[in-house]
Amino acid sequence: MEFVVFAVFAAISVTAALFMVLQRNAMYSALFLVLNFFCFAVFFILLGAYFLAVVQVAVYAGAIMVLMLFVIMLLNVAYPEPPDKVLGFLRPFGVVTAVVFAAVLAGVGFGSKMGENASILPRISDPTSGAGIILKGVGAAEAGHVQEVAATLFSRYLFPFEVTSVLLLAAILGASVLVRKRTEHA
Amino acid sequence: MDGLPLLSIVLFLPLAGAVIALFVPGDQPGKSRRLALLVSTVTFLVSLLLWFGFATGTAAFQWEERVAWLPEYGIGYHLGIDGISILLVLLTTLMLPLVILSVSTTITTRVKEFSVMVLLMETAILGTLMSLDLFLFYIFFELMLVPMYMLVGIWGGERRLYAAMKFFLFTMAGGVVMLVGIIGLYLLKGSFDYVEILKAISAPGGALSIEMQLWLFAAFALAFAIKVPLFPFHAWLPDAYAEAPTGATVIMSAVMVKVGTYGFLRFCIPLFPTAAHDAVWTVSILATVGIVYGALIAAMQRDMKRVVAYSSISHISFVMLGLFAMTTESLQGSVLQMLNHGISTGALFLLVGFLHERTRTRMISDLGGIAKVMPVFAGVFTLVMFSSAGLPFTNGFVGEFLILTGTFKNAADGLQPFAIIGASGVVLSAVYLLWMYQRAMQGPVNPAFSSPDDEASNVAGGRTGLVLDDLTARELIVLLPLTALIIWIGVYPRPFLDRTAASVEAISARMAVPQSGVLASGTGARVP
Amino acid sequence: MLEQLWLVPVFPLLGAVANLAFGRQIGRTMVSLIAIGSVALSFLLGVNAVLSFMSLSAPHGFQLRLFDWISWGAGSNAVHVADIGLLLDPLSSVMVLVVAGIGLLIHMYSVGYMAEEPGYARYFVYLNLFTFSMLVLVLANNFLLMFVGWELVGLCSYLLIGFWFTRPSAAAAGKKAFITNRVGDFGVLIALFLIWVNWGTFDFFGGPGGAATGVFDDPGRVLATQGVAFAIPMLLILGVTGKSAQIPLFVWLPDAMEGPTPVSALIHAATMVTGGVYLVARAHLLYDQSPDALLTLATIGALTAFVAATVAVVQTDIKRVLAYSTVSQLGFMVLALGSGAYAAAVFHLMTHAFFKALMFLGAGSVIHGLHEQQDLRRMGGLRRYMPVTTWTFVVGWLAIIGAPGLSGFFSKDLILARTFARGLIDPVYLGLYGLALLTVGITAFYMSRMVFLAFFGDFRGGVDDHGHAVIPHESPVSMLVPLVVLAIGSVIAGWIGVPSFLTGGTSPVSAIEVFLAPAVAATGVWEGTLEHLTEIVLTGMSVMVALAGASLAGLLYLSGAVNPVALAMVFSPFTRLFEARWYLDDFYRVAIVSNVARIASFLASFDLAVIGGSVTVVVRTVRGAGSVLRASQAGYVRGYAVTMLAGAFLVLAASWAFR
Amino acid sequence: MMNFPTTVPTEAYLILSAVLFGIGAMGVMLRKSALTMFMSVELMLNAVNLSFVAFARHFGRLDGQIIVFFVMAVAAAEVAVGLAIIVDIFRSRRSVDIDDVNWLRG
Repeated sequence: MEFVVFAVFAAISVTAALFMVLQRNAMYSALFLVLNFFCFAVFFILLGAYFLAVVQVAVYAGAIMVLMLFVIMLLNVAYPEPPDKVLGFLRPFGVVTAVVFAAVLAGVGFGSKMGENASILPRISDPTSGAGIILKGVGAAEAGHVQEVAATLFSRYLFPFEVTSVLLLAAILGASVLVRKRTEHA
Repeated sequence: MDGLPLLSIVLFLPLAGAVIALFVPGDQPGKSRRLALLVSTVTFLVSLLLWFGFATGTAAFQWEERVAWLPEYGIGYHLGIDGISILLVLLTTLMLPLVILSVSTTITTRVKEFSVMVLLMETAILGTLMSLDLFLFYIFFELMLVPMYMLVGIWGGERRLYAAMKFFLFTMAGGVVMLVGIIGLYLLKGSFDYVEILKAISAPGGALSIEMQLWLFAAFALAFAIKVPLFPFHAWLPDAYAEAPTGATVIMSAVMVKVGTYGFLRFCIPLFPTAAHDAVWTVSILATVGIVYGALIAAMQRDMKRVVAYSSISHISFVMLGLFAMTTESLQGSVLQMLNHGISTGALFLLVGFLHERTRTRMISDLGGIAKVMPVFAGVFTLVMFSSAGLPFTNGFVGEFLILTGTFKNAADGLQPFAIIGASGVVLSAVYLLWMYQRAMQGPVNPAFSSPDDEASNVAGGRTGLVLDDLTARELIVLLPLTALIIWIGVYPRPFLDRTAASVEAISARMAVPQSGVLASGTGARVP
Repeated sequence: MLEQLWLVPVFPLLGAVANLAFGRQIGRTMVSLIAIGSVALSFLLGVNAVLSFMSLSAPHGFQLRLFDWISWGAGSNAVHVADIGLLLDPLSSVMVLVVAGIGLLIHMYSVGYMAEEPGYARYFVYLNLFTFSMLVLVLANNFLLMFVGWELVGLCSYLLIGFWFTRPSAAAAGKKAFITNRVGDFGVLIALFLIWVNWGTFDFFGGPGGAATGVFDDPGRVLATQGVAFAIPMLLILGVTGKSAQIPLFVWLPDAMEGPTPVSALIHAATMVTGGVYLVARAHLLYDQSPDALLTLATIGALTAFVAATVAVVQTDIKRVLAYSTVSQLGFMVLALGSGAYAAAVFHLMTHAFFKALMFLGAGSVIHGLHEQQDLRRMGGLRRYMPVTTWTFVVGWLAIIGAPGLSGFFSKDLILARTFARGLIDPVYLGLYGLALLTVGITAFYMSRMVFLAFFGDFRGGVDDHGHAVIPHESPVSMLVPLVVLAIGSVIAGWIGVPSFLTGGTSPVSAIEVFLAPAVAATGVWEGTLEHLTEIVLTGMSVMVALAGASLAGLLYLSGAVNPVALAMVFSPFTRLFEARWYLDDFYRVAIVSNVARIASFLASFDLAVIGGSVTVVVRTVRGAGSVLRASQAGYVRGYAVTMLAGAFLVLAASWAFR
Repeated sequence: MMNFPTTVPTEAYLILSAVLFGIGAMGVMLRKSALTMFMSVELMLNAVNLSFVAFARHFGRLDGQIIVFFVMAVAAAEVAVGLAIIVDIFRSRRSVDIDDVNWLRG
């Protein structure tokens, strides 16, 4: 069952991604991207990250994409792009590079044989060593619950969490400074 | 008082001041200038606690502060001062308020930024002097570049960008090589902590191999030699000194280059004793060449500021000569001479700046008879000039005499010829300074200038050309501490020498130069 | 009262500081009072201290340590490089009295001489500072402090020569004096290094609070290394030739006459230039170790005396005659030192201080009375206009040429006798004696020439350069009193050194030598004494020679029996040599100054081209490489994206391949 | 009927992630519109997120999921500032064509 869901949504997401990239109209691209984000939410559920799935929908598909659409409409640039004059050679080169790169990444995934013993990443040999938050013996399905995530986020990752708030504050300030109406001395 | 982290307070007060100065509106230059002056003065007053509380007779670090910072790499926030750094810390905290006070009529654009940069510079310099962690030291060492680059590049003379870039690239190049050395040392000894490394090296069997010492010594020495600057690494100096605004020149010459000599004494010599000893001849030759070379070129300059710039090369080379002679006398002299050089060269640059402000020229040939027009200025100039020429009862004599005596004493390394050639530098310094004085300050008064008193007096024609006022009260306040120190150190250097003695003796004992000709037991007195 | 010795140098210093701080506000009277008062107090305390010292039983010296100077550490770790301390012994007693005494008179004289001068306060600051420095020089209890005084008097000399610094010649002369002296000081500095290395102290004598053993407590220490025993005295000689204006460094002293005349009298005749003589006398225990150094010294002295005297013959500026005469007389002192007759040198130093100061002040009075006229050819017959000046000057003249009974007679004869006595052991000294005797004759000649030209005959300077009439006038009383005092001194100062063959005493040496003996008696074995008969013959000879010289001058310049111009033509190669000052200045200019300048300007262009140029090369290289690479920075974001991705791909591929 | 595995192996997620990442990268390189490039970058970020979560399950640890939170925060900040920049550029150039923005040319 899980595999079937995965396969279906994988196909949808790849297709949506391709449409997004190949679409010349920014508005359509944005809509395909939203579709893609929903697929990601499904994958997160499959992977047991329930809370993340919710956040994915709320933040990405909700907040971020709304912001994007808003800007697209504000600028009213939903017209088709003109053909590439300056960097025409990039088109084939970009496609090839991206495909090869994806292939290499995928190759890494295949070659890793993670089902047996991890060769790329070290496996935690002793769960009780305390090097991180280890799930308590139960199945991975419980790992995505809000309680567990919160416990981790507010203990081990408290400092980065706080720093993130500073980052967001800086982003708010930066954005408002940038889009501010230019005053007369500018 | 013991509980207070005094060093951190002194170190970060200027930085705090710089941050506050950022919030002063840019259209209120007076406010940011007063703020900078206030902060730096308070810093100086606090640092006086260090001076009075300093325990003599011990080579240990005092007011040590140690906080783990990145413990997994052996990096700590480790501060402390000893006899080697105490004088320079005080020199820095003294010079900065004087500089800020001195520039109030010359720096009139972007005053706020200037104040911020000067305060930042103070923290950076103090940081290098107080750091006992190599990583921390390196951060402050490179941090010095930023404000100085700005000071030269924004407020400098016509070719300021060229000079600033040259200065930056030179010092940066040295600094990066030093970073390699620091990391190399960390890989060998597993810590960035100076005290820990020193302990590890001093332990039996802990000494570094001679090849390793030579490489690391070279890495450190290059950075410091550029900073000093030791001949032939001085190419950045004349341009930077000449193009920088007076305030920045004073900071550079009086304080910043001392980080170079300090670095030699703090790091190069104790950490790599064998390599340092192997380098004695090399450094002595370069220092001696620098003494004579700088003096001769100074005599050929037409710009007063360049005369002082080259003389500064000559004088700082004395310090290098003394450091590498490694006898107690020469080291004492060098440590004291670092202070003296700061006072005398700083005062000379200030005076040249004051003159330039009035005459709008620094060309010696455009001056003449200034002593007639500005008698007080000429008096102070004479005193500072003779201090720079090493006249007895001024600070320069005590330092240079100790350096040369100590160098001469090191017969084991055959350094007597260097002491003798170095002594000829004392003659040469009189030559170029007096020659400059004769042409600029003496002789008939250049008709382009006149004194404000001329109208009252019976000088033919009354006032002509530029009216040159004598030193103002503000300028006298700037110069007074320096002239007072010139005399004080010249007549009673004991408080200074006492504070440095224990640390210096620890180093000379570590280097263990065989001291020749030490007085044997006495045979009795003759005088009743 | 000996404990108050430190006040002797301190009072002039306080005077200088007070006048420096307030001199421009308090008016000339107060300035003069402070300046003269401080030196007067210093002199009185000095007299008092010397009297107290002499009343001590069997005194060698009195040492007063004031405070630590260059020293550090405490307890067993203490290092005393040098401390500030004073030493009063017979030698410094004489010097203190000369310095403070003559100094006092010249301060008084200056009040009148400098009355019209705008820089009045500045002048007295310098003069007081000089008195302080000279007292430090002669009272120091260690080499380093003595060197301090040694350098500080050089500084004051610089300041005072260049007192009228707007005159380019004065500014240049001051600089020349200082730099020439610095060359000499270079030697002293190296000698100090050697002393420190060998003795580990600079103290002259050991004592409580200082080093246990002073340098002079153990002068034989250097004998272990023969080179050092020779090197230290020779290096000190370099300093002596600078400070005391001997060959080869005497060139600065004649130029130093650019300074105000009282300065020439005090610094460049009576006191500072005798610093070198004092130095050797003080360090004579080191000289006693090295006969070679002594012989060098004697040769320098005799040659200087002769050369300077010959140059003085052709000078037309009254001050320059006196300047060369000073160099010549200093040569006599140095000759005495070189002969081991240190007491004779100090004795001559003292008498010379009186009569040369007298003559300089007299010359100053003449110049003052003639409105700054210094040319002998425009003087003449001044005795009718300025009688006091004339007759005091005549006393000085008689003293210097060695008229029997006056001070110069005794001191000069003592030097000649001692040199001769030394010659009985080392024949080279006989040659030096002959040269000195010849110089006595030349001295008598040029001194008489000057006196005859200036004070006798007819007045030749009726009109000055600007066409104004010049009527010579006598100077004010404040200038005449010092002249009279010094004239009296020039007569009687020699009486403390009357040789025993005249007093009929049994001692082979004179009173002054007895007094100075604890400080300066030679410790060598070769100080010869002479039979009374020999001394009488020698004295007679020198009187005859002097008389001959004076008579020749009389024939040339007083009676006009021989035309001096014609005589000069006859001896033209010599007169040209003398007028060119033996080409020494030219030699320095061509051989040293211009070469140093050439090297310096070469180095300056080297610095610009090579040191600066190497930087330019590096910069050019970097810039060239940059211009190649900048082509890749087209500014297209997508281009950068491709490059990034390709780079990431390469890294991945590489890690895959080299896994 | 084919024999499907009951659970999806981690490798599958990684491959999917790689493919999506590649598509995103392609978009960055192909599209001239700054807005579409921006969206492609978002896609790449999400692809990476996916592999983080997959690893989190694979190793039975939460750290991977936590990282995703931070990535999201960064993405949000990036979008805010980036869009502001785009708006700013549009104001001055009346265009969002990325090739017009080449002032940083060396």
